[in-house]
Amino acid sequence: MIVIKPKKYFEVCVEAELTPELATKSVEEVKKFKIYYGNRVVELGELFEVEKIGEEKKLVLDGDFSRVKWIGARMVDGEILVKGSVGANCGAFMKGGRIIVEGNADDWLGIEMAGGEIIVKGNAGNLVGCAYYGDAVGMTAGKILIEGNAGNYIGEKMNGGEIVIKGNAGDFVGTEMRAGVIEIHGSCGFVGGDMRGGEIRIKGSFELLPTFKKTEKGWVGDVNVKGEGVIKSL
Amino acid sequence: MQVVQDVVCTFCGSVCDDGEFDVEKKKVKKFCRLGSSKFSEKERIKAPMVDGKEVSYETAIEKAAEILANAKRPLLYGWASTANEAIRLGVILAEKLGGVYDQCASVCHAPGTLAVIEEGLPGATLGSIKNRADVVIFWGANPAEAHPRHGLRYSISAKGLLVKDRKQRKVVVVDVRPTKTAKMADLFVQIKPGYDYAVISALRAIISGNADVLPSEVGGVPKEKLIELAELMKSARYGAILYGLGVTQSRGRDRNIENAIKLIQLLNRTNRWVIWPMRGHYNVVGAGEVPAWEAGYQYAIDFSRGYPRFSPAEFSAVEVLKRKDCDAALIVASDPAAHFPAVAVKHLKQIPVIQIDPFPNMTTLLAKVVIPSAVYGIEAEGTAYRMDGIPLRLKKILETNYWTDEKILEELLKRVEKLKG
Amino acid sequence: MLWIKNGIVVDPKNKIKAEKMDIFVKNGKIVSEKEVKKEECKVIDASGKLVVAGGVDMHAHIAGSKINTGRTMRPEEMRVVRNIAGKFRATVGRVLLTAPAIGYEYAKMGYTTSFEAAQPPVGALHTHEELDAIPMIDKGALPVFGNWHLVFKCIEEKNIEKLKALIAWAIERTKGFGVKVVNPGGVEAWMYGGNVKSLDDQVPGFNVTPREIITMLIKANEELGLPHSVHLHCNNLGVPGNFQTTIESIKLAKGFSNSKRQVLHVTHVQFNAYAGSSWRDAASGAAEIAKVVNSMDNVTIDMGQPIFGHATAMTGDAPFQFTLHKLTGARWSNKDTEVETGAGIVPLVYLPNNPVHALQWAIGLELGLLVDSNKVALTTDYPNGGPFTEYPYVMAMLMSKKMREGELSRVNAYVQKATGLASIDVEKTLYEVIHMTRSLPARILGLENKGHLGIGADADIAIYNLNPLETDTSRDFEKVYKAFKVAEYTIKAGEIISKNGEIVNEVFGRTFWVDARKKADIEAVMKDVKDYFQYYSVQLGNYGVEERWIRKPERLEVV
Amino acid sequence: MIVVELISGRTLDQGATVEEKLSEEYFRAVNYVGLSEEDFKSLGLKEGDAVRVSTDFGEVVVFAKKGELPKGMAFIPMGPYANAVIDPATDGTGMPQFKGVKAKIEKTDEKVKTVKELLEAI
Repeated sequence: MIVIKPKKYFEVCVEAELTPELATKSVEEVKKFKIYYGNRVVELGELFEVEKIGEEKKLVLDGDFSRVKWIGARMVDGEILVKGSVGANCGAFMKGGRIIVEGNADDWLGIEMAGGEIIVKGNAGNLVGCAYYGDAVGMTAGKILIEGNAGNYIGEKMNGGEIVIKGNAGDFVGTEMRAGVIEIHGSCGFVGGDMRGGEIRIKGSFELLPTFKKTEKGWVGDVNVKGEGVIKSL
Repeated sequence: MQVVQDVVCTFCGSVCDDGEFDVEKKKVKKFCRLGSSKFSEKERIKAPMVDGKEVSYETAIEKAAEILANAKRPLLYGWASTANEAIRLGVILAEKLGGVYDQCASVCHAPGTLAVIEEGLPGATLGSIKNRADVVIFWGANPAEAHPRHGLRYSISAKGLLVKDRKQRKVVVVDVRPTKTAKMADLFVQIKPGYDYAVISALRAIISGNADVLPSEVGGVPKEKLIELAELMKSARYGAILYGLGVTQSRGRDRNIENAIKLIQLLNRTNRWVIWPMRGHYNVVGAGEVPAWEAGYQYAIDFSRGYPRFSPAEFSAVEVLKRKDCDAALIVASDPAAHFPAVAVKHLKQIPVIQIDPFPNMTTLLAKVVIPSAVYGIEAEGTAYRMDGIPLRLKKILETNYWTDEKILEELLKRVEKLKG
Repeated sequence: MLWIKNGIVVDPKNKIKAEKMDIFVKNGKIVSEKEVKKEECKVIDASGKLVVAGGVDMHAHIAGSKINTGRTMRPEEMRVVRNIAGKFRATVGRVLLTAPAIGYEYAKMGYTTSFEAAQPPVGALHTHEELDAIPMIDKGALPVFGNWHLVFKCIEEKNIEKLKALIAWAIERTKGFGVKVVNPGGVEAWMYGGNVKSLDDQVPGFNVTPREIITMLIKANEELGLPHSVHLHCNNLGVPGNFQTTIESIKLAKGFSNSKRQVLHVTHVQFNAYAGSSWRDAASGAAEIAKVVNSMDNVTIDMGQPIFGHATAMTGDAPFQFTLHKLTGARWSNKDTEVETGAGIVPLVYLPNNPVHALQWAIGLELGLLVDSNKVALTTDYPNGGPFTEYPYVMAMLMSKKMREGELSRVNAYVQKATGLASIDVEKTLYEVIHMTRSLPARILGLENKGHLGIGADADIAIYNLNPLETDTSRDFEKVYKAFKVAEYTIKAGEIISKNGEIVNEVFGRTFWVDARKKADIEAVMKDVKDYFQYYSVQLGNYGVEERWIRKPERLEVV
Repeated sequence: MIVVELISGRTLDQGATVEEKLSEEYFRAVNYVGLSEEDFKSLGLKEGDAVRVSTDFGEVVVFAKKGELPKGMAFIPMGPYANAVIDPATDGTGMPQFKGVKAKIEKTDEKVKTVKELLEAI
């Protein structure tokens, strides 16, 4: 297990594609890992303290990582525990393993996630599990659990997997969704625009678009795309 | 008396190019109130300044270069009111600096660009619209206040090849309030703020034969009225939706436009329809086109890794400032201190700011380095793209001692290259 | 001064078939040995290496509102990083490239000239701004004429003098190079939601037909004596059965002649070479087209070869682009442009397993193989058929049946029954392929100093790690492909700009434009032009591009 | 006090003075909130009175004006006064929500700040 602690407040955001892979390396190697501090490429050891405890394939990010982006991007296995908040693009394109964020997560959590698990104990930002700019498909597998609230545009173009939000979500949930499940225990805004398939379950209030048909399965649509998506209450 | 003909206006995105400028009286004819104000004399930044003290251009540029070259992530913002030649240098400067390039569209029509990424842009030039469009819908757009001559030259009462006059054209306004433009319309559809997306979805359903699923009212509009609008759309030989900030700056933003583009795609199966944004600044299109060919993206471009990356969620100026993710800023031909939300301005106050602009504005008040520049279209020549992408050459009609943005940026780039090695 | 020593030169224009010889360069031109002081020359040892003229791409969409809208619409294309900023520019792009990337990638491949194949006249300044932003290569642009109301009017009146005046006026105003015609009449029909389906359909609103448009533009073009011929994108592009229209269009060249070049160039013919009545029974019409082209001495074509993988369809053929959008459901951009033209853009991916895509791929190759090498230039119609960076793949395929057999085995078997590709034994020689990529496109465009290494030619030179005397291009296709993919040296106007795939020197080339004003009475059309400007949204006085706004203009005057 | 849906946007006056931001004309062009006649009356306002506009994101004092607006909607011209109270969240798009924010409006005796004072207060 590798424990990484920020040494200071970062003047601009840091980009660090930290994955549990680092836990297989020595402290010295980890300290040399290249990260981006604005327009400078620096060694991880310059900005963070590094400690190794045992051989478990686990990364503990101890402190405020809200200004550190791309944590867990493309990870395939192992575990990352963030003991604070985390910056944008956390868990982007991840295929396996688990990320636990004890604080909040910024925008673009779990971009096009294809496997594994993300748990956020606080709130998440916008664009959770969505397709990145210009891509056709969002999240395809895996699970994202947000214990607090989430922002707008959750699960756009989702084609599999599961997003569970214990609190409220923002507007435009599951737009152009094709498959998978989104569960919202609180309330949210518009749901399921141009939804083709999949299921959205909501406990609280939400705004239904005019293009869904009431059936015994729930609300089915979006008729504009001859969709078979289902929206129902939890 | 010397009169310059075919003067090109450098105020709004309509970029009218039929002005007449009297060089002696320094007065422009034919232009609207906005264009006339553009060409009238007004207070200028007198000289380059560093920390409020007047200095030479060279000194100010040297100081600016130092600040930028030392920054970890400089933000280079503005660009919608300058010429392409300057913008190109700005993009290259951002690349050399490993900074962020963003432009005014990000608080204006950039959600439209996000929609283009999703669905494309089935559009037309303004000349096609004036010649052919027998139905014109202004959606969340109020040209009577923002583009005063648009209606006359291109849309409402423009005389065209197939549509000869106002009588042959149906004009519709969809808005949340009865704007000045709404008063000129044949049909005004007032919708509840934040319900553009739902209304567009409903129109798509009606046009594709699914009206039966709709409730009796959508977004504050009775179903009958929506059917009336849909029928009007289906009756057009050539229709145009011209959308404004009413959709890009409100709930749904890019998703509203994406939905409208899907509506246009659908309509084209039976009629001809086009959609186009009512772009604001005279060269906001150039501020996106130039970086697109130089770096692949229109705005919100980060060069910190030595190559361009696009992410409005992270690299748009407002997000960069809100996240305190820049440590210096170069502001060219823009006034973010006046036009950004307070929380973004707050960070701008905390970092060194360099401003290049002809006129003093709120950003001048917080800038460390201020570099005055010539006004394109009056004191400087260059290229700009009208709201529909039509390129026009801006004229120099008056002499000036002010440097052009192009010259300032060229010098700045040279010095930055030297400092960066 | 440069001295390229001991290279094996292939120079089809000068009938040099793999000869060991030296090439000398001075002031950006190829010169004879006696004109240089050898001791002052920079020497490049090209022993055992292939030395040829820089490649000439005669039809690509590299600049202007179309490709730029394509970039905007497809940020996912831009995530492929090609060069990190440093001494040279950062470049990105998968198939759609940024302007600096276009220049760098051509240079790396040994190409030194490329022409933008469709410029909307009213958008000319934008096209030129982008051309100016492309480093490394020489360039030019072809304004489009086939759907312009002013053109229709001249043709309706059967007034050839007016038409000549209009062309001369328009190519001067747009700083264009020649006469491009895209789906003549069809784009105007699209303004009403339609298209034209045959050469004899009437264009809505005008008493003209595609046949008349093409014929009269050829006549005007020839009477003006422009360097390049009419450059035609045929009607019915992308429609099964369209090969008949293509053949009919090609035959319109009969009765015209030009001692220097063709009188009609038909472009990206692959997209117009389909037999059958729908995509279910579509088949190749390449053999029939090849027969007709080979039988005529005044027509040339280019391939429009699809490359498997990503592409972006972008043409002035707006109705076709909408059809493509309906077919694929992909993003769609459209631009109806004043009373001049239109355009559309749709992303595409060519998949080997898809029967239609495989068919298109095979037809492109059939055209390249069956048409006389003196009449078919190599293109992908970038980015419609895919990247220009895969020209080496097409070159190698044309030269190796063995390579084709390997490729055929991995594409949809539909190709076997719908095309004759498998049974074509033709293997083009290296000499022929060099011709198809250099001297022929230069001749087609009418660029006398391009595409060859004779005395007086522009010193645009590519040196490849391939010894033609020792290479069996049929068997060693992998080696051939690799060699052409990355030039050892690319020399532009006498300067080494790229070495083994590394950019070593950033230069900016010239933009060629044609001035034919002396060959026409411009005033003959100006009254009509002024009348028509009421239907424009810009002033006549603000229309067009001045030479001084262009970085390095090169005027070719027709006298 | 009333609760309204607040929007911001361009006006001719704002446009015509936008290159003279430190002038009295610009100040006058952007320092007000337009209200429906009904809302205007319900607050007991007369032209020239100042109101405090407050949202979840800030507050600002501006002059009140009767405008052609539906009841329950308020309009501040785009500019620094509007930007003191609009929603800065971009929801990942880069675009703050300049239009469509819940706002409270109440009459006040406080002075309307100049643009300079407004900037200083940020």
